[in-house]
Amino acid sequence: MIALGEHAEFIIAAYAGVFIGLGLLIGWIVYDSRRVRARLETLGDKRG
Amino acid sequence: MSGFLGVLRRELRLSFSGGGEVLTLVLFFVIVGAIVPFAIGPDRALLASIAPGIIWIAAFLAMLLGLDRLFRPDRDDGTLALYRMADMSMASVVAAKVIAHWLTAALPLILASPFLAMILAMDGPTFWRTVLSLLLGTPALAAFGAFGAAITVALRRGGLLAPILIAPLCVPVLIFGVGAIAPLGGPDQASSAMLFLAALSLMAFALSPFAAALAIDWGEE
Amino acid sequence: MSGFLGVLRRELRLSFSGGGEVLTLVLFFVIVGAIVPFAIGPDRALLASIAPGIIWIAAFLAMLLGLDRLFRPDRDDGTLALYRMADMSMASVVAAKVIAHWLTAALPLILASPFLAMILAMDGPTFWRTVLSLLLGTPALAAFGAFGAAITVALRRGGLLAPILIAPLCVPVLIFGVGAIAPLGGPDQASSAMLFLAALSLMAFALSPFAAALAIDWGEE
Amino acid sequence: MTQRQVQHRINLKTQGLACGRGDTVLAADLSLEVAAGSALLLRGPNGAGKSTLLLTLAGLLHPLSGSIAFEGADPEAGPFLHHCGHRNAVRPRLSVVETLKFWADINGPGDVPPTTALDRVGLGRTAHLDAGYLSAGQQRRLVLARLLVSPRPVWLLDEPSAALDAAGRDLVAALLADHLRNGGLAVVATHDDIALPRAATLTLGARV
Amino acid sequence: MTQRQVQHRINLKTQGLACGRGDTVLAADLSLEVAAGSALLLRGPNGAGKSTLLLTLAGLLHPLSGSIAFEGADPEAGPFLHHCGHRNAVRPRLSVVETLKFWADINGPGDVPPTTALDRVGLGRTAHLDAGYLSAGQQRRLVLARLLVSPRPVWLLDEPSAALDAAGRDLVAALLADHLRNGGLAVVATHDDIALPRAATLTLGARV
Amino acid sequence: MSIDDTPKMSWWNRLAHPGQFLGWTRPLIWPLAGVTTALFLLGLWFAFFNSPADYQMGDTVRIMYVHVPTAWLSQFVYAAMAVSALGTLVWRHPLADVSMKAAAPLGAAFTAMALFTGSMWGRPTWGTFWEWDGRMTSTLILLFIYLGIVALWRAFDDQLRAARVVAVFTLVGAVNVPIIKFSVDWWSTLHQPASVFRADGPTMPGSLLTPLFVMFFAFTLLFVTLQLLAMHTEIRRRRLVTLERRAARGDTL
Ligand code: HEM
Ligand SMILES: Nc1ncnc2c1ncn2[C@@H]1O[C@H](COP(=O)(O)OP(=O)(O)OP(=O)(O)O)[C@@H](O)[C@H]1O
Ligand SMILES: Nc1ncnc2c1ncn2[C@@H]1O[C@H](COP(=O)(O)OP(=O)(O)OP(=O)(O)O)[C@@H](O)[C@H]1O
Ligand SMILES: [Mg+2]
Ligand SMILES: [Mg+2]
Repeated sequence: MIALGEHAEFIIAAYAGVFIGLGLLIGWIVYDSRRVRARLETLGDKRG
Repeated sequence: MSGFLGVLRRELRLSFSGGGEVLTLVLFFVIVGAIVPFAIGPDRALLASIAPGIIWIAAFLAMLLGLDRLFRPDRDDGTLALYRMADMSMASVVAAKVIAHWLTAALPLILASPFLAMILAMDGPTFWRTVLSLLLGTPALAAFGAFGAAITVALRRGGLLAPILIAPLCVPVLIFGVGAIAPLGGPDQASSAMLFLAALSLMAFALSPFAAALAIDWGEE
Repeated sequence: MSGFLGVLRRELRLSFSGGGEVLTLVLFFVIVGAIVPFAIGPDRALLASIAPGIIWIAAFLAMLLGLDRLFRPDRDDGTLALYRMADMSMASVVAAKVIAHWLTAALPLILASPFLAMILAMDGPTFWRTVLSLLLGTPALAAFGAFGAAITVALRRGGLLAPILIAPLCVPVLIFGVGAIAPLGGPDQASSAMLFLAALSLMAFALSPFAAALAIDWGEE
Repeated sequence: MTQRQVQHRINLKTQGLACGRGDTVLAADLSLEVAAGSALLLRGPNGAGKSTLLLTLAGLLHPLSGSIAFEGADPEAGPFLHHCGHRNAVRPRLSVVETLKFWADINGPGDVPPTTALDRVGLGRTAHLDAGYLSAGQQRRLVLARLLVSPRPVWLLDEPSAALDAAGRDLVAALLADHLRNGGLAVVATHDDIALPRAATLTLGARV
Repeated sequence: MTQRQVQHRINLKTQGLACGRGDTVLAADLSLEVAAGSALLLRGPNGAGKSTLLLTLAGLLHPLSGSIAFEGADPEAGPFLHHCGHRNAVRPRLSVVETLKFWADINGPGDVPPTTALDRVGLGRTAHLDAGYLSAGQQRRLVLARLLVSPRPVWLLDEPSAALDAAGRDLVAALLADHLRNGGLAVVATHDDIALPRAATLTLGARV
Repeated sequence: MSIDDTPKMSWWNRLAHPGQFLGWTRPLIWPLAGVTTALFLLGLWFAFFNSPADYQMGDTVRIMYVHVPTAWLSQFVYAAMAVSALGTLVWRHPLADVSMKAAAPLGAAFTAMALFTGSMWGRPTWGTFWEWDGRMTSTLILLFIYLGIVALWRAFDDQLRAARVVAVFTLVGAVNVPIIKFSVDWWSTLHQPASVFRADGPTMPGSLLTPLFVMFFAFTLLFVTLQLLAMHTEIRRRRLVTLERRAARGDTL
């Protein structure tokens, strides 16, 4: 890793914020998808 | 035409009869304006400098918060379904309601504004400019507001949703409204702000009945 | 006890389920805070000096405007009549509702306040004092608010009436709330304001369920 | 206001009509024919879809498939049907006669003045009362008066006799008989027995 | 929650009871006696004051004069009556079974679990549906289930069979018969014919 | 009980019929996810190891690689929603409202990220987290509109009705956004002389452009992937609701 200069904390915060945000977003969408599919399966829907 | 007048008459009757909704709205406007000094301290110079903004925000909130009564009671008791089968278009129902809303929710505020101007230490000329900008700007708020109320009417409980949907769209009204009063850029800026305000009002009033009628028809079915 | 928990659970379920009333209220709070600069100008020093007041007024309005959902829907659909014949006192119903109202209408605002603090150019220490004063003061608003909602529920249309009845009662909360943040008299003043605030909250929370229960019983028959 | 001409002799025909809520089909493949001067009674258990079918016929819900035709209706001449749902559209703070006048305004007034209509449904004495004070059955009677002040040839009534006493039920039957005699058409969802001449019955499926 | 003891065998006696709205007297000088195990049917035209009388008996309105006594009721043991009005207290977004559980919570639960009660009124399959989706009659059935989950000896029912189909009316009659057999008491305002053993009838005056 | 009133199936309708759509786009998800990940890794490598510090802003210029793509997407997603709204209203296309609903939270998230990275950038360059400058302010208002749309979707029970109402609102919003932008610019230039330091110089050296473009594509592809996945979920959720109602009514599935 290169040195990030005097404002490193802001750069790191920006990247960390964005990637945590993306992680939450992806996590939620995948979780939601799983949940709906599981409930569909309990109802015996075969179309996936 | 008898339908249009019928709706208008009914709205006015309901607003002014016993319930005193008009009084409530005016009181809300005055209270919002009057609690500001408690929250930011009684410094007269500071108050005077932000007074036009406060009056506009108070009017803005009062008008947006009065929206819920525009279509919801009609929907809950089934009158809205009647309108859809009435011998008049939904757009003219909405237009009648926008006019009634302006008459019962905006005009009384403007009449009450001298009181607020007084407790906020506003000077004379500024006050008159405020009244003028309110007169020009509130029709846009009423029209946008009717649209917001129409969007949320199909919901079982709309509550605060219409105000938060509409507030961002109304930001230009607020900006030009205040800009027309306290122009940092001089009188030129002020008069162009007034012009923008009037244009916004005209446009909003011309278009919103149709957009609102669409939203109601589609939302209800 | 199962009745108390039942009411609490139901209120929370209704607030967080689909309707997203919590989201709406938080948005309302943030939007009210964020439109102030459009009205009074974006001068950072001016904004910072009145920021605590703005945050308190936004919280005040958001909490008061959330009141309508406290008893009115229950009255309209007949649940309130059920409460009156339930195996629990009306006061404990109200207490459960006050707690639920605080959890769904005050706590989310406090969690959203950093955002407002940032765009209003508030500095760190002031922000923390603001959070503390909101934590101490909002229970009083919730309790007073429940009382106001109870008084107006018997009227056919409460709407904005509860907020304007309650607003004057809540002015002390506002004064001490802002006083605890931006003390004109120094830190001593601030901590005594905090104390007053806590005392107000305790007192209001202890008394308002009984007063509200009385109001409902008398108003309904 | 130009007094619009009252439309006459409309027949209702549906072809393979399916109605329901959202994706849920409640009644499928309905091919109905109701001629001017006759009535159709909708029956069926709770939740069968009677109200839904009426809303669909009224054009307030989209049919899921199939078509609805009102033969003889002139769309230019304004709306030709009345729909009365579960809700009464009665607002407190307006008096009974004001309410009725307002309905006449928006629906286009006819020959029957509001006070006459009120007398006909037995509310003559309450004309100047706040409409919010009417009892459940009295409000329902007020709704019936709406059918009289603005004449329209098609009536779609959802449980018109709910909350009505015996006299009220006779009133509903009498109003319907008059309407049919004048060449009107009616579709009525009901759980009660309404004695009607020339009425067919459609029973929707049982599924509580 | 301490399971409260179910109260038994309550008799209702009124003495010179007058009830009404505001100053308007709707029924005067009523001296009723309804013994445990029997029912009283309230009849009368629209606006006669049936709903008003039931609200007065339930303690939700003050009597204009006279007295109401529930003999054998122990006020310490919590409320002993159910009142079902015109409104159903059904809130959208809560499922059917959640709604019923909530009622059981606030009224004090009894021996009948919510799901059993739902099966009894024919809503077993809709248990997990949003209660707002129920049709008018289904909501009414849900209200009947409320009477079952929290046993109370006195039932005051305002048009329990409104919006119900024929099967629903039989259900109401069956529930009432069970209730009376167990020593309960019921006062029922209705426009329909509900077949009840040991039921007296009180007809309130005609004043549309 | 097969009521299908889709008109004559053109190839377009066939591809876009919800069931078909599910079928032909499902195989795309994993490849898309793979390419997106690769692009992100590449972009991060460029951003931190293979791009110089700016001569003016120093290392803080690296924030640009996350700020500009998110800011750009915040507007692009709204445009996509407006097009879908037209699809709902004009062609009554069943997929259009699914796409509209899936996009709203994504757009809100990207807008929030643009605001966040912008303020992280603003602190070192302007000395404050927030400045009421025209572009930032209108982004803030855009965030409010997005969140309002999300709240509106959530408030409806019946998604088919919701779709048309939200579509009307989205379009009115789309008409309004330029007006808002104009008014906010008018307002901020009124109050602030051009003292705010602007970074959008017309020319950017290629060494900065490469990572920017890589990140650009990474974010855009991420949006496409998530949008597809969320649309699938939404299609399935609608089927789920139908099935649950049907089960409650006792029909056979
Ligand atoms: C919260 C604060 C900020 C917000 C909401 C914001 C918003 C935006 C938006 C919406 C765009 C896209 C503009 C377009 O496509 O026309 C953008 C682009 C850009 N922003 Fe920001 N910005 C913020 C802060 C900053 C700061 C502090 C800097 C640098 C000092 C910056 C530098 C840039 C650059 C270089 C671009 C791309 C160049 C261009 O499209 O013109 N932004 N920003
Ligand atoms: N707004 C709605 N959205 C979705 N489903 C609904 C809605 N309203 C009713 N339903 C469902 O549609 C079905 C039919 O309802 P409908 O009101 O048409 O029945 P009905 O035949 O009129 O019954 P009742 O005799 O009880 O009035 C019910 O199962 C109900 O759950
Ligand atoms: N809140 C009220 N305030 C004043 N008067 C009322 C109120 N509610 C009803 N009334 C009046 O009281 C009378 C009796 O009403 P009530 O509801 O008891 O009649 P009811 O016998 O139940 O009639 P229905 O069979 O139509 O339900 C009516 O004439 C009505 O106008
Ligand atoms: Mg029905
Ligand atoms: Mg009654």
